[in-house]
Amino acid sequence: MSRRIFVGVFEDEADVIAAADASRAQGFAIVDAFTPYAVHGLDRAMGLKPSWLPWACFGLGAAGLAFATWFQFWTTAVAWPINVGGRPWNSLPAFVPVMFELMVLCAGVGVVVTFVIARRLGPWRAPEIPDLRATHDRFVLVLDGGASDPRAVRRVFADCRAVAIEERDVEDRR
Amino acid sequence: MNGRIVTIVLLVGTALAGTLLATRIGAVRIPGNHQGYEPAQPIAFSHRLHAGELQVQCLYCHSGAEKSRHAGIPAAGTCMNCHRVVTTAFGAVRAEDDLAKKENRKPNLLVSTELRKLYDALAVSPAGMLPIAGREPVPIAWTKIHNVPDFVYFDHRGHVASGVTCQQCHGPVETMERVRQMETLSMGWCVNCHRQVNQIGVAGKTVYASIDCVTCHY
Amino acid sequence: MSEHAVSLRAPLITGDKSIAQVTDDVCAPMEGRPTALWWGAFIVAFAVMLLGVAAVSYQIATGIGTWGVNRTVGWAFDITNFVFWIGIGHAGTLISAILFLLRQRWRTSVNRAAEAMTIFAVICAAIFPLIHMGRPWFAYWVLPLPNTRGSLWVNFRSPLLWDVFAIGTYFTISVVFWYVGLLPDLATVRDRIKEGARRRIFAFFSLGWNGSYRTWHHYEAVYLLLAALGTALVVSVHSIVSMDFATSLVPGWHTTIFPPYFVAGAIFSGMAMVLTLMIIARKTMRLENYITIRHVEIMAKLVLTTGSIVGLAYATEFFIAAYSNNPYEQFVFINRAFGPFAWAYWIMVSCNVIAPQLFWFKRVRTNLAAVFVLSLFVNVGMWFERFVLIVTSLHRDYLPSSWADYAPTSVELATLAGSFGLFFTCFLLFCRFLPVIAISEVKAVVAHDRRTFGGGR
Amino acid sequence: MGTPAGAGDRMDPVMPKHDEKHYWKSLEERDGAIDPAALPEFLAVPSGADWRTTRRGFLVAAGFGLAGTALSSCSRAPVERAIPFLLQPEAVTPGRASFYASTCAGCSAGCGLIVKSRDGRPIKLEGNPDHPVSRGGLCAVGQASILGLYDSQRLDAPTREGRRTSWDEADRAILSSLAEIRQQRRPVRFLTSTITSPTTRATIDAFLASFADARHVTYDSLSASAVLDAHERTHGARLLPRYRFDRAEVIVGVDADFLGTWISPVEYTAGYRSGRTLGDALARMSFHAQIESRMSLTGAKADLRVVLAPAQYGLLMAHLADRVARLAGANSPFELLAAPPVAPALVDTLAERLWHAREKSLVVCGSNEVGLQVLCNAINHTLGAYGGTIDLDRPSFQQQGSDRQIEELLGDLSKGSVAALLVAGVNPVYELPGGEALAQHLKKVPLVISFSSHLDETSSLARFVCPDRHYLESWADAEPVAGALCVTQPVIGPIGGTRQLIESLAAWSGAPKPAYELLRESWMTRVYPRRLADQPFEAFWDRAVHDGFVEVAANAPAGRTFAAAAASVPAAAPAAAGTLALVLYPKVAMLDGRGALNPWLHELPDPITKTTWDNYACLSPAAASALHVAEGDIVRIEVGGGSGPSSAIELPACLQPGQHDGVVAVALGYGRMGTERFAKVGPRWLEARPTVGDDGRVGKNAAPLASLSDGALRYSGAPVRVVKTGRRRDLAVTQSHHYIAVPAHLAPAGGARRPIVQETTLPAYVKDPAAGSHGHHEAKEDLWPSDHSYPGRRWKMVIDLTACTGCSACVIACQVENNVPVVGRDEVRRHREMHWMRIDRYYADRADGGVDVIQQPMLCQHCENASCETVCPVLATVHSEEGLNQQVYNRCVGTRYCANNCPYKVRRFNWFDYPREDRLQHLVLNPDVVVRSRGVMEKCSMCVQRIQDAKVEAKRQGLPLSDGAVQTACQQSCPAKAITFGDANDPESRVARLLKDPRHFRVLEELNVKPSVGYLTLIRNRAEGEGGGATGHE
Repeated sequence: MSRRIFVGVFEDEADVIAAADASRAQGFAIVDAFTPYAVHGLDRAMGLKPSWLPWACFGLGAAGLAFATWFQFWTTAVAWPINVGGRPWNSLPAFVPVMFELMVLCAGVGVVVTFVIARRLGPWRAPEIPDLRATHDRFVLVLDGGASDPRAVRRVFADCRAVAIEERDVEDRR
Repeated sequence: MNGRIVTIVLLVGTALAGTLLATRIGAVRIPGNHQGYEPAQPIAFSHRLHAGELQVQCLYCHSGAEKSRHAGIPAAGTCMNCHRVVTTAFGAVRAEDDLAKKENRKPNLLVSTELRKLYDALAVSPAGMLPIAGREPVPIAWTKIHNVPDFVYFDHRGHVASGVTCQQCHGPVETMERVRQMETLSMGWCVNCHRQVNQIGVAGKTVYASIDCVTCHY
Repeated sequence: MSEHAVSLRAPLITGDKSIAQVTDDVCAPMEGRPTALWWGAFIVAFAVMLLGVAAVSYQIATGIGTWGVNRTVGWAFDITNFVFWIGIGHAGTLISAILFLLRQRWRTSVNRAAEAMTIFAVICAAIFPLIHMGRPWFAYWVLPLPNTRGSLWVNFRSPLLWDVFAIGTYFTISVVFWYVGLLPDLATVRDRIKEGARRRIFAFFSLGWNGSYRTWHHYEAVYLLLAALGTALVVSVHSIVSMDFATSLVPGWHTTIFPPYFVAGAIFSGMAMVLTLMIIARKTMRLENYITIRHVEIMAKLVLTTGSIVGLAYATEFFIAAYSNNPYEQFVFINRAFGPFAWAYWIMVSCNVIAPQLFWFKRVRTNLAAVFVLSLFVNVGMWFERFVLIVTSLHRDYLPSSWADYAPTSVELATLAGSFGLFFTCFLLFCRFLPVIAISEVKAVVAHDRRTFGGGR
Repeated sequence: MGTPAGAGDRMDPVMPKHDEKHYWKSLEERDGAIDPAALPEFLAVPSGADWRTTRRGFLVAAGFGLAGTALSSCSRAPVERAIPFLLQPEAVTPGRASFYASTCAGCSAGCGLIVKSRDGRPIKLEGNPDHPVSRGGLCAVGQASILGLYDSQRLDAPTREGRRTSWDEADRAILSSLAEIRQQRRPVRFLTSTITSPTTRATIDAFLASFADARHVTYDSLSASAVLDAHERTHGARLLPRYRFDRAEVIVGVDADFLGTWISPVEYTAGYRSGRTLGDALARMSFHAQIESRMSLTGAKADLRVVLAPAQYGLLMAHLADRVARLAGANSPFELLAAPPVAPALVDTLAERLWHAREKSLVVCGSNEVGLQVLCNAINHTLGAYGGTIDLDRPSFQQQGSDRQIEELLGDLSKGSVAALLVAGVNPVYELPGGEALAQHLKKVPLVISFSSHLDETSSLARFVCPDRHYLESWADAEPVAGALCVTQPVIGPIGGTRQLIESLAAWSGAPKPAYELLRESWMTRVYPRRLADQPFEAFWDRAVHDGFVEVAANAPAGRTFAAAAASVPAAAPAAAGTLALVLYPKVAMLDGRGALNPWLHELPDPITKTTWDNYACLSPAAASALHVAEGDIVRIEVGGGSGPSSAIELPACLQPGQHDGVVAVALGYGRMGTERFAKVGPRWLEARPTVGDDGRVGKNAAPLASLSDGALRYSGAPVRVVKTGRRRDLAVTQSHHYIAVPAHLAPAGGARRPIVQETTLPAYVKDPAAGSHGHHEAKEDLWPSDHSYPGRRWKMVIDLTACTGCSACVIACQVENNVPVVGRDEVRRHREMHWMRIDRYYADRADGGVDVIQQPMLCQHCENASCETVCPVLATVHSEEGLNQQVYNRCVGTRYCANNCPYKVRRFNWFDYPREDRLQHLVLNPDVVVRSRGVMEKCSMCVQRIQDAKVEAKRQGLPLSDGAVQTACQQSCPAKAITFGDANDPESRVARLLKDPRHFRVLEELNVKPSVGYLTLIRNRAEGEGGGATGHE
């Protein structure tokens, strides 16, 4: 089944922010916005919650740290204790560097992978992009046309100096 | 559409590869591990017969194991201790005797093909075991089965002295027609045994088996 | 707050660029044919790299003996080059990560190139620990892999092993950070191309990026996190590298000040290398409006600061030795300054400590030619710092009976040259095929400038 | 025995094979070979198809790849054959070493040997502890002599006119020409070096007896002829007394390097050391003064060293004789004497010390001037040394050469009157001055037969070469000291078709017999009658062969009483202006050149100069600066007019502290024919430089600079001109900084001299046995928990610096035992020598301008807190539970981090795969030690292979491991017994006792690495605080 969306194309970040604000005020459902760079303030305008990725990062880091700690202790003091230069079986201070590095590695790589998966990015994904110039110099706001009245939407976009406004039917992927 | 065909073809291929792997799974091993090595020997000597049926002690032939780091392969002379008189299977001799009695003639000397190789090596004639003039004895080139790398120094003495049985490392040789490497002979295999015996001892008595590097590497 | 501070200044990006122009300008070098200059540089770099490859193959086939090292001086060029390149590798992550956290918006013009430089430098660095082994074909033994040796693992007490993890992590995170930064720009480039293999390649690597703001929203978070981790790494990696020496008992190596001293030195050398490259890049790739004199000046200031820190470290070493009254320690430092390798020591001091002091003068900081030359001096000086540290400490340690001298062989020289060849080969390819400036970030800056200073609509 | 030896190799699976590395590589290659095979499928798939398929494609590829790899891993390693004996010999158990007593023929000293034979191959020579002469020690030359056995360039058949021939043909030809000479009654001369073998001497005599005019001429290229001649004068018998250093309390050596190279160094060292034993119950410390012009090993050890020009020895000894005579109350042999060349007080001290210890004091003189030796005898007589420290009743036969005889012979040869010349054991064309002339004269001799085992300067001129056997292939005997009969037995079947000298002679005397029978018969008739205890011959013989020696009655000319010969002061010729006095000396390793074909000996650093692979012109630093010569500058040494090549050689200069400023010293024994072989020694790579010189040989022959006139072969004193040539040749030195103090301009305040060696004087020691100690830095507090205790055995080593002379026997012993490769001159020059055991030689300047020498053996210290271990990333070097620092070659990846971090710099890295050119020499490799491949670190293992063997053997016999059951190679060979090794946890062990000795200290103890190797303070017998010694003033 297909559904209807409104696509508004703007030339300046200020306009798209205004449009987003107005749309929220009007109660239009904002599907998404497409911008060439991370426009500051648009998140507030769209009413997005802060990202949850830092938590994922923290968890992964902790896991890495725990593994490194256990593994080093196990190999040197449990699996095969070998007298290396008279150092104690469990030379914890010597393990710190590797502990730290593995923590950072897991946290860093982990969070990126999580991000890629969470945002459904992937090497073979065809970009679903409403206007090719969205990665160049245009700012695009997409509204869900389900409930709202087309004329009202057009008016809001026009007020915010949209350079192009169109209605489209797209495959519903939900 | 065309993609689908390719997909099917490749699925089949994968299945094929899978089965192939499954059949050879037993053979998957780290390079250098020759477990199961079972080469043919210049003389088809049967440990099953000698060590198994006839109960010849291992150390009777491999006497080096007691006093040297190498168990050693017996000199042809050692074989002659018995094979001076035994030239072929007992059954064959018995049959020949009966036959001879029937045909009332002197039973003639039977020599098994394998033992002939031994006599040839020593350049002696089976009849009377006298050296054959103008024939040079040629040593027998056996194929080593239990090889460890050159940087490993294994010493039989210590193991025999502390009561480790030959079978523990060489497997049930007395049941083997042709000898076969039973264990991996990998470092882990050695070390783990050394660790183990320090806990449970060997044949009841407590032993100490070092796992220092220099126990084997120097 | 920092935005406010910046806003008082002149715009970072000159030439009153529109967002659209940014894309066009940055993508221009990628889309046009390579210039004769580029080809010339590339051929030279590639040839030198091949020379290095030859030298290394010969050494691996024949033995470490093809180097000048001996029973007393076990390390020389190999580890010197290693530490040198690791040091170079620091600027990228520093600029991207630390300056990002510090909201230094000027970084946007240089961070992409700096990060790329980091990655190539780390690649060059990573080669040396590998080839300095007597039996490189067993290099994988330094990794804790399951094995049939009664599970004989690795020696986690060895600083060399810490290096393996430090370098590995640093490399991985740097690559990831760089790639994440590239994502939006790859998409931009992708959408500028209509058809063909290049489009498919960019499509592949841009992971279907579509500028969705919801993605941007998480993207910002990830970038921030990576910056934070990267910052920690910048500090940790060279600290750990320094422990190769600091945790030994070789007089001259066994010093507590090494970690901070090394980190400062690394940033110092890294910045110098960035300067060297940027000054060339802005000329050859007509990016004057993006890499402005102001950028250069800021970096010059950084070089001055870190250079002074390094100078202080040199002094401190001497002081510690003198004050500790440990005869072995004292001797090593006297020997450094006046012994057989004094020449190397004084090259180091004049290049790393004295030369950068010229940056106190704005006239020098803002004079491109001067900055370029000085940055070269620093690069040379920092290489000699490592050489002095390693060779002069080793060649005369505890027992006078085993004192020995050291002289590099042709093979070592070729290997060093080769590493530069590799570095520049990679960098030239990067300039040719990827946006050397973070387009999306610069756009943000441009937009910001326009808001603050207005500008023709 | 030849075949079993061969069989043994193949029998032995742990015999180090050189293709070890290749074996592993081939595995790598095989794995590598599979993946590419799999790749094409992988790459083929994506083309055309879209991405969805490629992932599966990858799976398929991976699947096949994996399967392929798996299959490939099933393939076998190269098949190894095991070839047992056909008939097992009684004595040989494969893999088990057997030991045979024998006698060393490295020189004529006749030290006792225990030959270690493995699977029929002799692989190591050790000293025989019970031997009456050597008492268990064995010098470097002796240790190395085993390599000569496996020298593939030995002649393996007789040659005639340089072409190889059969023994029968050679015998026929020789017999016919001998018969001719016999009936023409023409003169025959048999030229040999000292022969201590009664059997051989008898055989030669018997052979010569059949000729009308035949004489056996003996000479020694390192001649002590003057000693014998002097005794002929003073005691009426031409014999060499046996010097009993063990009995001496005061020793004055004049130019006699008796610890290094003079007559019988091992015997003398053992005696000398037993006279300098501290610590335990009997504490004896002899006083040793050395008067010499160059720095010799003996001088380096002396308590008092007087540096004097060779020309002044006579005057000094005259003064000594004079003083001693006065003290004895006799009237001086001299009316008036020129002023002594040294401070008169010094002469007085020496004389008084000698007199004070009369009958226990000894003066030895190494000069070859009869006059000096007569003086020496006079002094010794006055001191009552004869019968005490000098034994004439059981004299030594270790040197019998007569310079007068050889001089006569050379005369005859130049006249061309000699019809047949048989040469055995000597190489006169090379060794004697005027070799070229001799070479010409030899051409005039109709029949020249050489018994040399190589083609050397002389044998290459001989009509027949009948190669003698290596002594390890021979049956022989020796009587180095009257009454001590030693047996040499073969330990391997002859390699190549050689024939023993006595066999050849027997054949030519018409009674061909194998050496074994000749020997037994000779013993039956000559030795058996002299037996001390009555026993049947068989028992007597077997005992002798088993022990390697037997003590019998000495039937030497009984030492006569002293008849004062006219002792005259040899005239000291004033040195002409601008000339230096030439001193030719033998090196510890090279001696007269008999070691010149042995790479081990070439690479053995000279104990004093630490230089390898060359001889050089030693100049004192002052003399060098006067000539504007720096180390390595090539100088031209001209004798007389400097005309003619024979009287001038060019050598690199070597600065030698402690040498007389008026002297240039050059080592003999270099530049020998046959050293061309060393062109191939060492790794070959881009910047490698050859080991041999421009003339293709190692070093230059200095013998032509010596002189043979009026009955004396003179090595020293000749005035020479030394000219700088302007060319350079860096010497391959293993030690580039020679002083224990750091360079003055780099020295931190107070830290100039490093506390590496603790030394003190005897009086200080008597007061406080711990004197000279720098204080012990035992760490009280430890940062780490004490996780590591050593409940079982704890191997430790203690080295007595007072006993160690630096003779370097241990270095070679270690090299042989542990398969240490030879790396060649260029590698040594680059500081890449591989010796596990090195001897650090330090100079220390003294207030009075003299220089002290310190010898410190340095090997892996097996630290408890080893700094090398912590830094190895792959656990290739870790600690054993018996306290050993283990180096696991096969785990090493070669980062060299451990070597950098070793404060003692005792780790050695395999920079290359070191070529062993002579395949035959693989047979000398010790099968119990891995031959290390390229790229791995190695170092002293405390002969862990011996430890393991002893442990297993003890376990096998169910006995405890007794103290001394394990001896390291260095310890075993040490003639001075300076090294003690054992289990420190056994309170009864010798090492445990020495660890408690107050003299015990450890090098760099302050680093708290806790070494397992300790040292005992170096003690010099000097007045407290006094540097001792003096320098002669012109």
